[in-house]
Amino acid sequence: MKMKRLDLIFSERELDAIIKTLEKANVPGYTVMKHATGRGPERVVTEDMEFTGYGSNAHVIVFCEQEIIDKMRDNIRDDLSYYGGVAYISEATPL
Amino acid sequence: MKMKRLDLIFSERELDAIIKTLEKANVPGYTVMKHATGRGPERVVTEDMEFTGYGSNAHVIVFCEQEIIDKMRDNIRDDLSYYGGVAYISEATPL
Amino acid sequence: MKMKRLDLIFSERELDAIIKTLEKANVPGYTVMKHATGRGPERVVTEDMEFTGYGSNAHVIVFCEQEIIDKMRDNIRDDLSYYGGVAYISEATPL
Amino acid sequence: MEINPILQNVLAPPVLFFLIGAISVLFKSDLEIPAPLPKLFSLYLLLAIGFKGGIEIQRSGFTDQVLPTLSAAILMSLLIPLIGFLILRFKFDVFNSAAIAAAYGSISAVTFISAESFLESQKIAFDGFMVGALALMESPAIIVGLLLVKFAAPKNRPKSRKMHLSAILHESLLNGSVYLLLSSLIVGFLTASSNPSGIAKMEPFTGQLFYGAECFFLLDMGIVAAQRLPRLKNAGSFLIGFAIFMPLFNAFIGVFVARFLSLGPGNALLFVVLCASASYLAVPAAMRMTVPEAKSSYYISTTLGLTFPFNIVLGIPIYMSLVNTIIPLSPL
Amino acid sequence: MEINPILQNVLAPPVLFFLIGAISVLFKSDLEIPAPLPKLFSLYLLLAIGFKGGIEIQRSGFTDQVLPTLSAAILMSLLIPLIGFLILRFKFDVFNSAAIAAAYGSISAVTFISAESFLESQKIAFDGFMVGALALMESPAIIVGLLLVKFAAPKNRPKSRKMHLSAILHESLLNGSVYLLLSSLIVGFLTASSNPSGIAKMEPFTGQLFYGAECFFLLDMGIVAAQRLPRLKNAGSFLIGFAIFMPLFNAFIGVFVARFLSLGPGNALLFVVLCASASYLAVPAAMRMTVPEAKSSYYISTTLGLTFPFNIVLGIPIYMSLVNTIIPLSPL
Amino acid sequence: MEINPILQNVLAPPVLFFLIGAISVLFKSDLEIPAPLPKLFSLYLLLAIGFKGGIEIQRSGFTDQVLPTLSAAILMSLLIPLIGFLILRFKFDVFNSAAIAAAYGSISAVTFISAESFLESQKIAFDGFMVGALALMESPAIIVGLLLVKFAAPKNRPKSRKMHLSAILHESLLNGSVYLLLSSLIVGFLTASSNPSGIAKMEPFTGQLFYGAECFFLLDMGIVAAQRLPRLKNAGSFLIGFAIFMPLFNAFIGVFVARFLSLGPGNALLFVVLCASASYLAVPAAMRMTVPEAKSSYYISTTLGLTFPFNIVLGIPIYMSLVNTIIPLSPL
Ligand SMILES: Nc1ncnc2c1ncn2[C@@H]1O[C@H](COP(=O)(O)O)[C@@H](O)[C@H]1O
Ligand SMILES: Nc1ncnc2c1ncn2[C@@H]1O[C@H](COP(=O)(O)O)[C@@H](O)[C@H]1O
Ligand SMILES: Nc1ncnc2c1ncn2[C@@H]1O[C@H](COP(=O)(O)O)[C@@H](O)[C@H]1O
Ligand code: NA
Ligand code: NA
Ligand code: NA
Repeated sequence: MKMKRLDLIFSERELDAIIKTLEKANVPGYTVMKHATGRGPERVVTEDMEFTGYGSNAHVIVFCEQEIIDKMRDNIRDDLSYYGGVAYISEATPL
Repeated sequence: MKMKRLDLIFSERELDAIIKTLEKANVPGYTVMKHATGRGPERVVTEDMEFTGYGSNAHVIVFCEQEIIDKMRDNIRDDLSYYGGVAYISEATPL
Repeated sequence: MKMKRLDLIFSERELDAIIKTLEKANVPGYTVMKHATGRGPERVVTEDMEFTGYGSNAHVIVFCEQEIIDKMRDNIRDDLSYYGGVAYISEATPL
Repeated sequence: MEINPILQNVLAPPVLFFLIGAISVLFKSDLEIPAPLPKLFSLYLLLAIGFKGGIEIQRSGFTDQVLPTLSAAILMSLLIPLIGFLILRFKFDVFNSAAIAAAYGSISAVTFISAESFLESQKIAFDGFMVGALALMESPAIIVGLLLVKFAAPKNRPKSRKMHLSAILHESLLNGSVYLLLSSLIVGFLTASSNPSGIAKMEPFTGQLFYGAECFFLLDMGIVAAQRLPRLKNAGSFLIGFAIFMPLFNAFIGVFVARFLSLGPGNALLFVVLCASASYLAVPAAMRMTVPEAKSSYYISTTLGLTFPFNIVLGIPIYMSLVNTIIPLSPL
Repeated sequence: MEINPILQNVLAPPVLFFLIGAISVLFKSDLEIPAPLPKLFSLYLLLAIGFKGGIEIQRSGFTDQVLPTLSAAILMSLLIPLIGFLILRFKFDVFNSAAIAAAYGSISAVTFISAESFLESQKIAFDGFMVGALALMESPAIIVGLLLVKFAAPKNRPKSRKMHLSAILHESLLNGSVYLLLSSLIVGFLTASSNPSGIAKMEPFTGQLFYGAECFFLLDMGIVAAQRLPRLKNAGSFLIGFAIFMPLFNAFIGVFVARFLSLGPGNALLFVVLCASASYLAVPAAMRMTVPEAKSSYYISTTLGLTFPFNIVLGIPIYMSLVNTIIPLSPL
Repeated sequence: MEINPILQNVLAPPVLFFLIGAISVLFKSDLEIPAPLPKLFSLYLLLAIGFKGGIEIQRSGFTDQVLPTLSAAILMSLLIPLIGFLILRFKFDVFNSAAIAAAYGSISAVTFISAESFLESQKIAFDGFMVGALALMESPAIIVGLLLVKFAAPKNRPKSRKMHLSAILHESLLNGSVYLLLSSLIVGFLTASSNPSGIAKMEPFTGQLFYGAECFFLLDMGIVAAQRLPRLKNAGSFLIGFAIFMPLFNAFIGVFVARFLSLGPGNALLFVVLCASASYLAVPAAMRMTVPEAKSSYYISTTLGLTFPFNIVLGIPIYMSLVNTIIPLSPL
């Protein structure tokens, strides 16, 4: 079975919105890793942000079929272009 | 050199069992990230689970050769189908 | 657009050096996840290392173009062969 | 039943902080106590309550009441899951019924702590050995739950692995929270008997800090409980009713047992609260491991989302009224 | 202005620990307080200061000074961002100007706490209701900042989404830190009025522990501030000047308002410190959400990297001198 | 040597909690204190012990004993790694020998704290300046270790990078734990000399809470040590023997030095414990950085898995007997 892996990295504060988008597209599941830091074209996110009002990043992994990704592409792009963050797709084969 | 990347996501409580399986198959190494949350076909795992008796998820990454994956495929599938979780393989080239 | 995904896993204590290497190669961004544990050919890194002077691992993800990877390959290999750790490249398509 | 004790209970800091946490979820505030901070308070409370209980037991010695009370506590934690199982079987399969029943047979340490705080604010005495009952009631219900699955489940559980008795015992007796509570009790006991100066040095940590730490933890529990509540909708009205009815029913049995044991009002309340409370620490851990067929949201959402808040806010003063009504009656 | 009070302030444990943290970054020590430990102390300090403030308010009752002072506090947090905005517009676009101005109109709870510690060490009295001012000054500046964007920004913000008033109010009033402070204040008030025995039981946690926890948190704040400082270089000298000048300017207005309100020296200092401090909790959270066009490093690096250390180390004693100079003058 | 003091030591809460932690691993309980909670307690203990030590030093002033004792402490931390190196070279290469030797020349703050608790429970006096010895003994051993590598290692270390002296000094003197201990000592000193009211306000945090926090941390150390123990098997019997013999040997030298310095029994015990304990904070950090050829499991597993528990449980009372036997003898 051909499957895709979608990696999303963005600010923790947008997590609820992104998960809503995932759920609306009926993803079979997702995994969230919080407390990620990093740098993007717009911002540096460091660990000390966690206690300020700013928060750090979340890394979300979704294994799903291409068509589900197609369904949610626009919504996710929209969120990420507004608030920052990255989204990449790669191939993944179930074990 | 052609290498594979194996991503395993499952409940932290099964970590010892999975690592035993990895070691038995002689993986060259593995990386564990705990405190992952998420949703799968069976369960929602949230951060508050960490202090209840339920625990959160672990994300294990293994870079290894295909034949090692073949060796442990059945054991891992067995564990994951019993307790839940996902396992995906993708291509990876050493830097 | 063809993009690469670079996964680096190494001891947290080398994080500053690695990030300096990334910045020098002008990566468009990177993501850091700390508190990873694991085993490699040389060392076992467990959670209790976090409070000892030894520290745990960092997992760094970089999405960038092949030529940037080529620029920093030698520096990263150098750091990782001295202190331990792994680096793998895979394909990634922007969403 | 007067309304006064309920209001008085609600206006105590721990309950107020619990409500604050719950309301923050209602109002969608981004107040958050990130992991593993709740674990810190959870470990601390278990350690402190065990330590203090151990000291009290050493000080009061094994009075006549100790053995009968502890035996009755264990009996209750064996009996309640059986009753719960029979009720739940009307609606659920063997796996879910056993898992939920085990949760209600076991106990919640934080509910117990809240009851102690309630008694202290009402200046009603209670004994340290009741912590022993707390420690002893966590495990037996797990064993009953697993035995129910073993004997009542269809012979060839498709997903099942062999359930070794040793694994069952290990899960139930060596669960982190059970272990920490029991061993802190032993440390308290040993300290009191051989090293009394150690008690005074521990007092600021295990004693003075306790109430505040309890408040902080209940703030988090309020958040957790309120996040769980909406998920109960999927559980259906039967289970929602069960999550309120079962504690009341258990309390009712408990108060008569307490009367039979001639417990004073303080110990009686604690006994009743142990019967009425449900586990979200040891039992989920054990059930997930051994009965993966059961839906975890059933046993976690009911205990955390409904039974726990009900007990903290309304249950404890209700049980106190019950104790005050039933216990003074002429002996059975 | 004598040098003595500054030195005395610097030699107090909280400020010393702040400096230790900052110096550790300078010397590239690997001293680190990993997340989420700073969050623990941040939550604790908000809870404790709110709780104690609530008790004080209940005890002293609503004196004549309370209402005027709280009103003036809110007014100041509406006025300061307007002034700041006008100044910042010389160099920055509407988005950045509004976001930075909002930060300076809002407050820093830890600066307030440090001022309280300073007053205590100087044995100068102050009133609990000033915590009310702290709680009330966090949100209005956010609303002003967002309204400034709404009205002054080019009509078609390319990246913008519609800014609903409800979302603005939600961000400003239900931010985790605002919510915890305000609700702990209410818990303190209710406890003092209906359950006074609860106060003594909370005291070791919210009272005795406070000073030490403040020191520990300031150790971390020193690390954070010193890590931020170098990033200010990119901000340019205008913003660096602003980060020192604006608190002084706000303090100057504040001290005259305090005199007009006939506040005693203790309350006056706290009032001035609220005016002079800038937010790094509620405001960044709100601005990131609603004004993503603003560069976060501007409003975070200035408040955390420069204004906060300035206030903690030099500002508070300077403001005290200011209060001692201006307040005793013949009435306005 | 009587058995009594050992039993008395084992029955103190900190040691009991250490054993509880270790036993939980033995029984495979899932008790766990997740990161970064241990770091919180580790930072707290360093801060508190430094702060209290600084106060004591200011209070007692620099007596005649201070300078000779501190000098002897530094000497010991230079001498011990040399001896250790010579012994270890029988079995290990230069890299491993130097790294392990450095660990044993350095100290363990928690072992020191445990010795203080032991003295307090035995009502034996000791001086605050011994914390100065603790702070000063952490770094020199690292420098010796690195110099040993520099001069004894084959000229062309294949994996090596140039070892700059500045990097060595930085690693040894600005390691987070060394830095926090030393700077807290300075804060304590400054507070005591210029701001004595600050001491009383810190006391609940740094003083009263200390014993309980020590117990909690030792609970975790018990878990960590017991997890390390099985890995020692790979280390071989030579290293296992070394991990027990070396502390005893160092204690033996230490007690004669203490006698030569005319230290009282309390200070003498602390001095001996500093000699006998081995580092798992500063040294592993430095060795990993500068001697990557050394196998970290050797120097971490021995110090944490064997030497630390040995010292905590058996070592301290044994050293006390040693002190009581050797010190009262007629002067050297
Ligand atoms: N090229 C990249 N590779 C990996 N992570 C990235 C990259 N660009 C951005 N990120 C992550 O996305 C977050 C948000 O980026 P930004 O778009 O600057 O707001 C950063 O903090 C990084 O964690
Ligand atoms: N399609 C998926 N993509 C990413 N993570 C998943 C997916 N399905 C399940 N998971 C992860 O695996 C965990 C266990 O899933 P479950 O099989 O429901 O027990 C979830 O909590 C998720 O973290
Ligand atoms: N084959 C592998 N797959 C995944 N992670 C690895 C692998 N080898 C090493 N690592 C990670 O890299 C870290 C350092 O490895 P080492 O080279 O032994 O120092 C380990 O602790 C693991 O987290
Ligand atoms: Na029960
Ligand atoms: Na302000
Ligand atoms: Na030593």
